[in-house]
Amino acid sequence: MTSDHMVDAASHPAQPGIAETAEERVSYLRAGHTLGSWLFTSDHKRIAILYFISVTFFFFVGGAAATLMRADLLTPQADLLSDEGYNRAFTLHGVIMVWFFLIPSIPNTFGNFLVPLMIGARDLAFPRLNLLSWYIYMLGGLFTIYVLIAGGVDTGWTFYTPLSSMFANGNVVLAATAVFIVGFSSILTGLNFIVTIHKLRAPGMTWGRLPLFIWSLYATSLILVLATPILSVTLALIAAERLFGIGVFNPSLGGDPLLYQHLFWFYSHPAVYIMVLPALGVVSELVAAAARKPVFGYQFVAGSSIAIAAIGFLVWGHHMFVAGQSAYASAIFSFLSLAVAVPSGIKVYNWTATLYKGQISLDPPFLFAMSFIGLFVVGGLTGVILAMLAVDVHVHDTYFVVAHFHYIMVGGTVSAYFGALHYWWPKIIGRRYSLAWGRLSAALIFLGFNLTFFPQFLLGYLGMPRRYHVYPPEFQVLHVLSTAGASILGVAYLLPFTYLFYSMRYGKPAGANPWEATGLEWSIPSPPPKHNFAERPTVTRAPYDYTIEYEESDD
Amino acid sequence: MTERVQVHEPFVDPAQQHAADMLGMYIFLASEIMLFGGLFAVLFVCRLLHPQEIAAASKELHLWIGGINTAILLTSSLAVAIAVQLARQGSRRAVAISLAAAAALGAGFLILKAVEYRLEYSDGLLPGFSTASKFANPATHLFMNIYLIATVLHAVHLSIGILLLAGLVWKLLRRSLQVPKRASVIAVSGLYWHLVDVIWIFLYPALYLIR
Amino acid sequence: MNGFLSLWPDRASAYAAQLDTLLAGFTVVIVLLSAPVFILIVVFAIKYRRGRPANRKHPVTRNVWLEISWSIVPFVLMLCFYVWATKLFFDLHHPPADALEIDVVAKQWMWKFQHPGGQREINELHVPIDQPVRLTMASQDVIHSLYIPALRMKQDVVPGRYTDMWFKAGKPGTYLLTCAEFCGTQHARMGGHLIAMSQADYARWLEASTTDLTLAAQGAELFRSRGCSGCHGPSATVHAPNLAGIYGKPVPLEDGQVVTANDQYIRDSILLPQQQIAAGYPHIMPSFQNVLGEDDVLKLIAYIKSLSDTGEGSPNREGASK
Amino acid sequence: MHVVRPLIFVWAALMSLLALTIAASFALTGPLSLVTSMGVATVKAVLVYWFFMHLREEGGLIRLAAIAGIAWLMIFFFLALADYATRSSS
Repeated sequence: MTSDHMVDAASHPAQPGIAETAEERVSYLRAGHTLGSWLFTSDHKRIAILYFISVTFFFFVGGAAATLMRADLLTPQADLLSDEGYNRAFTLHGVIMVWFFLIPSIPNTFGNFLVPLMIGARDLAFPRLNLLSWYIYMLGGLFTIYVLIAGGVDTGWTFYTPLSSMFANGNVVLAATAVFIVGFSSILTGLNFIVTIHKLRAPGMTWGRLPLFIWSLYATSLILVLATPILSVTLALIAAERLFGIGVFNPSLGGDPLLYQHLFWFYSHPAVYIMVLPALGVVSELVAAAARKPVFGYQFVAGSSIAIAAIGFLVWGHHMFVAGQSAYASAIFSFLSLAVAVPSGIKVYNWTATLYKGQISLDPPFLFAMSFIGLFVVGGLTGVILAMLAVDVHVHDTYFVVAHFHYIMVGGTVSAYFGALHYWWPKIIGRRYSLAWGRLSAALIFLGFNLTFFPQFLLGYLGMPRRYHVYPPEFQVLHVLSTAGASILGVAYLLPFTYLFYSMRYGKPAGANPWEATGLEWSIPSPPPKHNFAERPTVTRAPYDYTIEYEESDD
Repeated sequence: MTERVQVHEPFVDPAQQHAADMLGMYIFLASEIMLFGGLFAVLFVCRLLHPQEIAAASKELHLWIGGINTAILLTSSLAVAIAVQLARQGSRRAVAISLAAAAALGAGFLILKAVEYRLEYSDGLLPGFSTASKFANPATHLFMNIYLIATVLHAVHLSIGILLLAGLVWKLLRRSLQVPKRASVIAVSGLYWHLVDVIWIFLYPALYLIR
Repeated sequence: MNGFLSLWPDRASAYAAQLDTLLAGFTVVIVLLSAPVFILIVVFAIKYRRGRPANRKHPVTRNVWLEISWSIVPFVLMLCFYVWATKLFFDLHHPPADALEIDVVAKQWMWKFQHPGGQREINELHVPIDQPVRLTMASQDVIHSLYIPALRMKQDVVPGRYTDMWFKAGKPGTYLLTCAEFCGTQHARMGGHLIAMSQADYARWLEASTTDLTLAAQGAELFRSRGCSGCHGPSATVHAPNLAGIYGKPVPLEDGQVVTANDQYIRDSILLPQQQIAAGYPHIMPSFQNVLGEDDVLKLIAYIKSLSDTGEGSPNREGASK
Repeated sequence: MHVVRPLIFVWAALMSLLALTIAASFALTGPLSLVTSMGVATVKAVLVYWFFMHLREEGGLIRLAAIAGIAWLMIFFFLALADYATRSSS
């Protein structure tokens, strides 16, 4: 394709958009504009865009299920959804949000886009494997959509046995297949990242100079590779149990239902860190750029990512304190769960210290980062409450838990996702968006989120079990507050997609480094050229090498 | 038919590419270990819950067929290891022969395994398939189910390995794979074969030798 | 309860008050730990706002001792609460010996309760106050979880085994009782009430809902009608263990292990008789898996318990001695 | 042949270990049997990894990747065992 040809095809001349820039003309976005050039690309940047589109789609599908649930919860009776309908709504909400949005969200979009750019590589180590991983993801996605159309599944995203293996009447096997398939996409992505980070760093890009986002993705990839296969085999056993009655999880055939929970949480607890570690990495990047200062205690922040990934494997039993697990095992798991709070705490305190004597900007990405820190602190500390044995006995499986993990995953990961989107959007697309609208949506998301989920802590302590759509009337006020918050949140999540989309044509060209940030990705044009770097970069400086103004001082 | 050492897009030199391929394969193998590890965990927990019944069921398995199969796989691994060494020296025909031998041994394993399933079927050991089951006890059924799942999953992996080796032999014979330039491809594929062997090394005692 | 808006759940026991104290104490600690973050972020964002003149001299970019101290100090603080919470948790797992024993059977989607006197109720549990109550719980189908928020307690009810839970209600009243583990279509409707009554009221309630037979006597009835007595009875010709006095005693097994004849062992012997066979007996006992429900098995256990004269278990069960 | 000979020694060792583990299965029962058979299997796996799978000639990173899977699996086994071994039967 010649670039002249692309100008004609890519934009309609009648629109008064800002004309295509020289950078755009040679960028990866214009390197081929047929559908095939996108669907068969092995360019990590284009695969990132493919993921971005598909992940966003599933975010809104999962969000639609949540909307139905929150609407149904307005009243203590079941007036919008039937029992079955509600059960299917929360199961699909969980399955889609966990495996089709949260797990791939930051790694597969921003990770794919940024890993090679940040370490100075041409692409990921195995570009075709990367594309294959997207196709596997889409195949799993198609299965999920089919499950949705075929009537859904009603086991909860946790697929607990023997409910899922013997009693549930939804499409359990199909749903398990969908998750099984998407697991391989995770494994391949993790593998690709690990090899890339080890083997394709530019000369001079030592481990001590890696951006913290890369450190966190590295930790995430370790979990992806080592935990996901356990989920795969567990889901295969569920399917075999349901289809052939093999009995592994069926007590009347000599099996043990708790064994399922051990296997499931051995994957699914580390999976929580798959969801939140990339977000922690994003926030480290954003905080440094916001303060124009090196991240306080780089080594501790980098090391804590690895520590979280490692300790995260040792704590799964805290999901089973009341499940009939031995009390001694529970005591061990409770202790280890407290230990995992230490590296998380290090990150939060270090970010706060980074802001000290910084040049703090309140542009949209940084607002998202700061709201992340606040929400993550609340989510993390309520997690410590849940790790306390006797307290968990009361609040386990209540709205307290629901609120806790939404603070981590929605308040945390989704805020970081939007933060990353607002931070790297000018790099990805090459255009600036409206900062005022960005600030507004950051504020709305923060407000809507807290209004939605803070009342749920109270509901949980009051004794409102999760997965209930019929509840005692004294809980209604808090539920109404929560639904009101959810409606704000819903609008606030849609908002960025409007002005970001608008900026694609009408935004001002961003320039190579609109935030004046450090990092290799900002050293190349926006949007990046197809080949990333004109020549292989050599790194000679520490990360976050912002010039600190020693002289500007009068008071 | 001169071929350059192929360096794929993101790599700058063949050494880097070889290192990345090796690392990638080892990481993939780690995930395979975790996949089978889940099954081993299930097996050990069931054994812990029902030690007597599972030992009794294990005694019914054909220990000697399993033993011969173990020997076959170990020998096939030797053939693959030799093939890698020969590939580094560049003897194309010898590499093809030893890889073909390994693949043939793998096929032999599968045939013997099929014979074994057939015997177990007629013994009434295979639950769900046999008409008259030999076992009254659910725990022994459970063990046979796990046995079936683990060995079938292993056989699937082995079949993939056989296809992989056969593909390499084909390419070697057609000279579309050159040694020693691309010996790395054979080394990396060999890793997968050895892992399938290692998994069997653990499956054999874990299934057949429970006493 | 039943107010327009409640912000703190009912407390039906002294344990609930203890737990609330623990939580309140811990909340104070986490507020102390997190307040600096919230306050400092806001203060820094204002004070060091970009473009605003401020003293930005000598910013630090690392301080290992500071970092170590803010890792260790919160952890040590939390450890104190860990010890406290774990102690409470272990108390929950050690029921007093004199507890009133009530059997619970969960099934999709109801709770069935069996009192030692043979009284049975569904979705309502009447208990006396100031007396420890121990629930032995079984599930007929999937995993359920008995949750009584006013007691701050829940325990999953797992098919294939018994789990238990004990409490001592301190305040008469009607409290919510729900299922907390998702168990299928009508999960949200699987609830009822815990009715804590004064001991005199409880005695009156037992009187009013009295049945002909105690739980153990109902078990004895089953023991005959299901043919157990044919083998295990005194006049049996078949070589089967005599069950009198066996409860709570060690049983040597075929494989040389010795197990205690507790509720779980007796249950498994009835439903999965081919496992854990007592030494010296032939493998002839059929499984009652598809014949007896969990509630029936609990009755049989009550009966077998009543045959034991060692005083093991609660005195309430003893009243049913044959 | 000099590169092949050590491989054949390794193969012979593997075969003897196979014979050993089969023999042990006739002599030992219970936990002792489990420990022995898994111990022998581990030795065999180490031989395969070290000689056949080139760990002998690879650097620390590859060796780390090779043991990662097993190490993580051990975490699962030990912590799950913490539950199963201490579960009270009632």
